[in-house]
Amino acid sequence: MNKEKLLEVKNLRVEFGNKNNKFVAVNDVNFNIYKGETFGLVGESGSGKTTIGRAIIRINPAAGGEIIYSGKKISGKIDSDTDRALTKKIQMIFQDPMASLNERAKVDYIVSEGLYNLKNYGTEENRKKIVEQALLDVGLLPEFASRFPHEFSGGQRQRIGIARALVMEPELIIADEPISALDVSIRAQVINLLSELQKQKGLTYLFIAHDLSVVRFISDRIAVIHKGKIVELAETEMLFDCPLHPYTRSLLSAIPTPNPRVERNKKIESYDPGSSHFDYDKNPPSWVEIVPGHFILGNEREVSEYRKQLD
Amino acid sequence: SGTTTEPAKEPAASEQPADITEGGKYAEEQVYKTVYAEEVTSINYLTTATNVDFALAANLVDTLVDYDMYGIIQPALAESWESSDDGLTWTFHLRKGVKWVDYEGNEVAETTANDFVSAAQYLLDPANESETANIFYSVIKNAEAYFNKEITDFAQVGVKAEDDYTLVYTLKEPIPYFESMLTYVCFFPAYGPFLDEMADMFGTSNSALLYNGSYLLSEFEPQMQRILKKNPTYWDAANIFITELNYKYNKEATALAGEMYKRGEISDVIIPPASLDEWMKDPVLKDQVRPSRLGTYTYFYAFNFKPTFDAEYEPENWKLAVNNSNFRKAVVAGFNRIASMKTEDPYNPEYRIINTITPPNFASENGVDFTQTGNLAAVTAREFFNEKEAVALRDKAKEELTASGATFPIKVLMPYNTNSTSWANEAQVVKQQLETLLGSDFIEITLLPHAPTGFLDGTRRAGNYAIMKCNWGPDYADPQTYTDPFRREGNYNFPEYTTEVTADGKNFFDAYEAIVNEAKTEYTDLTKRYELFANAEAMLIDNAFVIPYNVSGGDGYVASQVHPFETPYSAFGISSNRWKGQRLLAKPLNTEEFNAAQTEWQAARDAAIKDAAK
Amino acid sequence: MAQKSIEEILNGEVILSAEDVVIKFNLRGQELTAIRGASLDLHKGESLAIVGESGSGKSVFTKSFMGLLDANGRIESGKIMYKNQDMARYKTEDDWIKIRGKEIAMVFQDPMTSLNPLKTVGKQVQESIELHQGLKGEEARRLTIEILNDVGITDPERRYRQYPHEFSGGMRQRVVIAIAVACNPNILICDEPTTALDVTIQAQILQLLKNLQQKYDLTIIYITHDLGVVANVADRIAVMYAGDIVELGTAEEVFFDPKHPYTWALLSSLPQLGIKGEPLYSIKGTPPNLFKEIVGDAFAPRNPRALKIDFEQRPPYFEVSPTHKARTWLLDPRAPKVEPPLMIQKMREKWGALNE
Amino acid sequence: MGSKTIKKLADNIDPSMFEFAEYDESKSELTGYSNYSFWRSTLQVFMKNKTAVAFLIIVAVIVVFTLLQPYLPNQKSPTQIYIDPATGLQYRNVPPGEEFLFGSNSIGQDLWSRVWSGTRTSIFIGFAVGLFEAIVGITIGALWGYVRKLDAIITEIYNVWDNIPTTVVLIILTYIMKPSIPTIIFAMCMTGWLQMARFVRNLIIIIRDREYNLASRCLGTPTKRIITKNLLPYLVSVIMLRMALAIPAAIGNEVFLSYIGMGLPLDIPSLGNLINEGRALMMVPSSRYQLFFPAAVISLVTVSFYVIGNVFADSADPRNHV
Amino acid sequence: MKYYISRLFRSFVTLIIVVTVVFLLMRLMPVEGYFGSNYDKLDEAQKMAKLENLGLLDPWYIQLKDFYTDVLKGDFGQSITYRPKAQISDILGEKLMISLKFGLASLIVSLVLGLSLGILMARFKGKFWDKLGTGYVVGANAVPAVIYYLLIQVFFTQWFKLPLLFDKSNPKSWILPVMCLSLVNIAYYAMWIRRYMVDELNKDYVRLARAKGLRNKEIMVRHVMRNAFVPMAQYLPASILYTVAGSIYVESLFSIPGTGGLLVTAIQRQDNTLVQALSLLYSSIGIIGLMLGDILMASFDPRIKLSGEGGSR
Ligand SMILES: Nc1ncnc2c1ncn2[C@@H]1O[C@H](COP(=O)(O)OP(=O)(O)OP(=O)(O)O)[C@@H](O)[C@H]1O
Ligand SMILES: Nc1ncnc2c1ncn2[C@@H]1O[C@H](COP(=O)(O)OP(=O)(O)OP(=O)(O)O)[C@@H](O)[C@H]1O
Ligand SMILES: [Mg+2]
Ligand SMILES: [Mg+2]
Repeated sequence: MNKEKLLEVKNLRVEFGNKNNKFVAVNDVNFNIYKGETFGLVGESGSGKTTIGRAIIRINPAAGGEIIYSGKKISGKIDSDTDRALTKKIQMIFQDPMASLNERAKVDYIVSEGLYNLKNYGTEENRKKIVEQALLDVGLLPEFASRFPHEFSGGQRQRIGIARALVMEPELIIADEPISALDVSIRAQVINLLSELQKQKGLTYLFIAHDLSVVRFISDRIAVIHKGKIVELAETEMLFDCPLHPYTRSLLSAIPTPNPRVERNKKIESYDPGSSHFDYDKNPPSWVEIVPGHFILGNEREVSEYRKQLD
Repeated sequence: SGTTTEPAKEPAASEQPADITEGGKYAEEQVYKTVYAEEVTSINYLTTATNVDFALAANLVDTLVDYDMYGIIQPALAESWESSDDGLTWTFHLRKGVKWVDYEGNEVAETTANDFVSAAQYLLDPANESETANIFYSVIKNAEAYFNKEITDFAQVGVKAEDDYTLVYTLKEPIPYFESMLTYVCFFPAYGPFLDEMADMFGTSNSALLYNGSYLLSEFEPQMQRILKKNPTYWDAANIFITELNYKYNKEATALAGEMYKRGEISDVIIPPASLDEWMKDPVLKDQVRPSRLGTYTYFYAFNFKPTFDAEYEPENWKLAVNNSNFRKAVVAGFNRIASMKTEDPYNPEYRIINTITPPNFASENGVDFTQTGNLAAVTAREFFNEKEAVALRDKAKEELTASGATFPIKVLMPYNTNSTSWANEAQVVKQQLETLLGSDFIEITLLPHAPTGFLDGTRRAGNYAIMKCNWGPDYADPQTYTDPFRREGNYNFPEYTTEVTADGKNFFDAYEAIVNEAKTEYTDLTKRYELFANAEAMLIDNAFVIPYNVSGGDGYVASQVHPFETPYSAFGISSNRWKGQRLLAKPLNTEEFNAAQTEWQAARDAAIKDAAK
Repeated sequence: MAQKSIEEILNGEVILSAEDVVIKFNLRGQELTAIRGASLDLHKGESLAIVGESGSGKSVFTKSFMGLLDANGRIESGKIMYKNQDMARYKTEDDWIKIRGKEIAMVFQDPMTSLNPLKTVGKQVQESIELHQGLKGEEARRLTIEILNDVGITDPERRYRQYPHEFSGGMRQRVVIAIAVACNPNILICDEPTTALDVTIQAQILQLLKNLQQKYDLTIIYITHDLGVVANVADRIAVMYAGDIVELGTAEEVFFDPKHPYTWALLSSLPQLGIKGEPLYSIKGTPPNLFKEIVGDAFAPRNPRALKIDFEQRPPYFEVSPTHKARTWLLDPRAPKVEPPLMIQKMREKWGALNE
Repeated sequence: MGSKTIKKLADNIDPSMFEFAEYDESKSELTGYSNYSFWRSTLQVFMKNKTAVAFLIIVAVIVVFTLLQPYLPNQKSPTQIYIDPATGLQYRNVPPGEEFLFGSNSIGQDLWSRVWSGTRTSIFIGFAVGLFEAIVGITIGALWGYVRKLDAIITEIYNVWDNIPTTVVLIILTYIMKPSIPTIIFAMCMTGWLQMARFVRNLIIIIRDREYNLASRCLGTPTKRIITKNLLPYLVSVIMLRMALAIPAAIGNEVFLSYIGMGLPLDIPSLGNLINEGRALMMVPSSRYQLFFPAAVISLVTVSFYVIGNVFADSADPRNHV
Repeated sequence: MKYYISRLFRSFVTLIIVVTVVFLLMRLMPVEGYFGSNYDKLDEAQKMAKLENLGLLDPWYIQLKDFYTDVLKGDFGQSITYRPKAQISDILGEKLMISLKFGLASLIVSLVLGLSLGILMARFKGKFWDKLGTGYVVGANAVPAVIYYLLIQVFFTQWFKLPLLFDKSNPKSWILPVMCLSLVNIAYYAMWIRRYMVDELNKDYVRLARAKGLRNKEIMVRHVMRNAFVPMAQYLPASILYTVAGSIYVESLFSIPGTGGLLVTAIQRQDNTLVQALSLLYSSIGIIGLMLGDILMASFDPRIKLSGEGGSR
């Protein structure tokens, strides 16, 4: 493969709590994100999606493993120059457009916050221009700069959030459920905007969501995470066409389809970790590339089963 | 020659009036009730030196001698006594059958001469922290050495029980005022075995005390109440008329007592200056209001000769000013004491103003009051406040001071204690009055409010003032006691630092000190002794080292069922706190009645003094 | 399966009927019209889904059936007929007490906060039973456990004594449903019952509701903006926009033959219909300000195919079929013939059209 | 159903209306939003509350008046003792009247000017203490709440400081320093900032991990700016409330200090010592005016700040802006 | 359990620091204060003797050591100026009891009346009761207590023929002090319970309860009240314990021999041992109160698990 690896996550582990009361939210997670792609991360609530995103952007410290960006290790202690550079290169879009904007600041400040931090905008006029452009880029009118967030609808707010990330001219954007808090009718606005920007600016996305239909629409590759572990990773269509891991299958079977005819007769595959796997005690699972580009978590016996299914 | 006192007549039972009200003059129910805000600190009379504590102890434990209502010494626990010719040895013959009882009235033992020895021993143990031990060891032989542990054998101390009923004191010096000291707490007896038993706990509660006085402390709950019940076994029980004294604690007594008095819940009330008008305006109430009797604490404004205050208040400049006699005299003449006194007593400000440091009715010799003795007689008669003179003196002072390089206005730092409203008020009046009269281009008075915590250490003792109101109370009934503040290293106004010289070129203070020293050692010729002290005091006042201000007016104005002139009188000691012989009036005295009673009392006292002098 | 067909239901009894309901709120001196003359007939035993974007009035409309409007809101005009009584006239708490729970129960959106955190789950369910089924003590407890079991809570005996925080989101939502069901109501209003849950749980809850509907013979109103959910559960669909029902029809009709431009837009923007690499269809703009009086069709400013009349006069309902009507001037015979947008056509190709 | 009748009604419409209207995409974005300024709206909401405005006017009048009063004609000095020229006596306890508007006190000082001078002093103390508490309390509280590393240490300091009896500190301070306005302000500040800091800290902990703060952290915003731009603006309403309440609290404190004898000296009139002085006269009906006036002013000031603070806090909450 | 032990331990450290600081602060006070009004008349020997006995001449660390040794033996020492030689424990014992009795009486009255008023205010938010209650709350806080306590004392005794001062043997004499003590607290409790109830009433579970068919009154009683009480529960044990601190104003006015103002007096009189004992007492109360408060709150609210990490509190 000649794609450039932008981000590598190796054996990532994230813990919460203190010594006595440890909770492992993410365990032994591996994946790469290639430049220019959209990498989808799906899984049920509480499975650790956000935690991974935050580990990458360094809100949550990694307890084990490493995160490598453009060949440079960015987990653990880093010097302040790298820190500044990374702040610029990796940005995040948050789930809740209501909660992620500072209600007491004007759009102008919100959008230029990153600029102030990097102090790389030159003159004040220049900064204004950058903000204006960013707003235009996300389809907002420049005059909105002087308003406060609560004057906007959810979709508009989310676009402000995107503009805020964009002015940093990042390479990688971690989009943590950027649309789940939005209304169906405006979700599309945001999705379109994201793909549009990706095309224009060559962005790379880590797209976190639990709405599989959206993820399917937007992602190039998808990783399925369950209880802090990635259980399957494959290119989107491959995953949807032949899901191997029982958890992935159950997830896919549950996606609601806006088609009453289909929907009424749908069958949900249930996933019970206890009965779906074979003797994990004796035979622990490992992360296996079952066919090129399709990874799965399973022990030898399972992997051979999956192989059979593929054939 | 030695003095001998005859045994006093036992007051016969028949002398007690059959009708206790004496035809409606006195109240039927002889129970005294009051509220108080200041709690006694300790009922251990051997250690405390607080006035409120004395007032209580005086009624619980009796002394060798006592004063009557005119201030004449009378036998009490000692039926008779005599002194040796050299005046150093005093022998007392004790009354027999006086009992120590506990707070419930149970007899414990008899009071004997040993109890005075035990008390002295207790007193002289530094571990007991007696605050009056110094009074004792300032006169009794070897007591100070014992206190300081220079000698360890108590037998060497000048107090001895020859037998159960004979007590002998040996003095350091033949001081003429020894009898008067006997009513002070440090000469109180205490039952020895009980002292030993209680040890540290002596006098910490009413059960940790024995009583041989007129009352028992039957209830003692600090910060709540105390009740004194008549001691039925008291040797002079016939002269105890008030059967119960009921003290109720209330921190807000000043605010509430008036109301309680009006509701008839208490027997007396001190009327705060602020509400005095209200009482005086009401005809019914006015008829119950009278001044209270004068005390022996005196107040005077002192000029400080050793200023240590901040440069901001120009201590060097003050030194120049204070050493200029015309400057000081200008202040004296310009000080309208009546005006400032009105803050405390608006109705009769002259009443308490005095021209001397030693108050009138404190000491007398040959029937002449000390304040009328020697040069002091002129001082007493003089009018201090004189505007014209003040202005003239000021102009003179200004001239002289300008010459010596002083700058004007002279800054005068005048501290006051912030916990005293009346002091604060007075200070404001004084400032305004003096500045107005002498001109604020001449003096500029800066009031220095100081918190009560560490007040004296922060102000007077540190020399951190220019002019300040100070006070002094006597330690024994002799004029000598009032020279104490002005001795060398006394921490009042440091007169030894003066640069002033007398007419014959001697340092002024040296001259003053010489007279005082001469007086102090004059033990036999009391007339001469008194005259010397009087001249010394007059010297200080005439040269404006101090400005006599007032004599403590007890509690200002009161409405009270208590007759002020029926109480034992003593210029010093605790006798005047005794309830002996007192009866509650059916109707309180008003001011006119008070004045009449006072005149009557004064005449009777003068006569009694003359009588006693014979 | 005893499931009734749509036809049966629609020919059956009308259990609740709202007519020209106008609901207004007073907000800091200003007046906000949340519902602008919406009408709806609810048939016994049906599942009706109300869809529409946030703020379109779905919740307010249904809350008015239970007298649960916030204190600053009121029914300005219109009728809400239930059992021959006009509930729009109800004023006192006493009136509503007869309806709430007993006749109509509601399941709220947020399972995390809808339960009293300080009471055991069992007690909260039991409260409904004691209130509406006249049972007490042990009997009520037994029924509670039965209902907990019914809503798919395993080990209900133990769960009875637990507190809400010991339950996962999905479990809590089941409890909330249990509370509603325990009232033994005729009508169950589910206000976004699954929005907060993830897909697998969502599917379970929906299945559960369907089962309960049969068991207890419930009429259910689903409020949601997830068309997938709608497709799963609804017999009929009401599409709301800006306080009005703009289209109403059977699920098939609305999905396969939508008539209102807003419905078109809604369906078009489904990502399932999108083609990877091409932009999704999206509705531009923002919903109208309800403080202002809305003239004409509320959707007009955002509708690329708006007619001039849309800005002038409010469209009436046009009947497409006896079970299907829509408020849009496009259905007026005088209006130009407008084909549904491309997306809708594509959808038909993909999933088939009505009557196929 | 009713669609037939509706059709009829709609019949008389100009057919030209059934043409496509022009569609402007940007216009649809604009719908319904107005210009908004936080402070203007706050002010507007505040102004709508009649009571609060009334109290605001009262406070403003009082403050302005206390400042102007000494410069008005015919004003007496608050510390001067007035002597009746006729009798040479002090004007003691003169009831309110022409000569003394609020009467005179027991040594002949003018209560009118004392009350205003006292109000000036007390309000000054209140403001100073309020301001200090706000500045120090907010700074420390913000650091305490936001910077996790500092949490443990500041918490311990707080625990210790909070448990040292305030009176010990106050009395020792007044012992070390002279009784004066700066002393009393200092003493109150020493003990007052603590509550404010803790209050701010608790608020900050509630909002510190909100998403918008995470967002700022992702943008590399330094702590200082996060505190000033992201956190404090949210607290402005509650902080204002606390500050508004700090003023009457400081005045009340001053009354208490005067009561236990640790207040300002008498020659600096303040509401505290005026009330304490007047208290003694409670039982003296004809002199009650000496208590009444300062008490009335203190109550008025307290109520005003209380109401203003509360209403302001409400109006500063954007949820209440429409 | 482990959590409590570690918390107790930390509290203990805090306590020691507090007491030590107070101890050292008290040594800053001027020597003059250890003597009575008679200070002027004492000679050096006497002064030294007294200071020596008080141990004040030792270096501070020796004094501190002695103090802690005694405290460990359970001996708080003797009062030095307040009531010389009296055992601190004797002084405090009675006073604490009496203040506790008054405090509890007033606490009960304030809780009952305050909570009722607060509930009434929340129930009729924005209506007459609410306005009346708010007026009361504002008034009670605005007028200085020093003033209206006096008014109450003077006029209520006149009108209702009640005794002016507290008298152990007269139960009627409890009425006014308890009333005075309660006035502000009623306002306080009313204000907070109203606020918490209003907060609670906006919660979703209330909406559900209403949808269930519960009447407003039932919702108040069965759901809201208890929940609103939780945040107050935290302060309750501390308030109960703190009642022993008494009220300086009320106790002074009514002659109640409690602890009100004792600390102030003790400091002003420089009774070091008493001050130290009191600060030890009050700090312990503060710390224990907080802990009990947490426990009480945890028992009310099953969600609160104290043993978790110290986290956000
Ligand atoms: N700050 C934290 N402290 C303790 N535990 C946490 C923290 N943040 C997350 N967790 C736990 O880590 C796990 C993973 O959480 P995370 O937020 O990553 O899930 P998610 O997949 O993003 O879920 P969702 O879809 O609900 O957003 C959860 O069990 C969560 O409870
Ligand atoms: N108590 C209220 N006071 C003022 N306006 C209200 C109130 N409740 C609802 N509204 C307004 O009524 C309109 C309809 O609200 P409603 O809650 O019914 O929307 P919804 O369709 O349920 O939206 P969502 O999908 O977000 O739940 C909204 O504009 C809302 O702002
Ligand atoms: Mg998440
Ligand atoms: Mg809703």
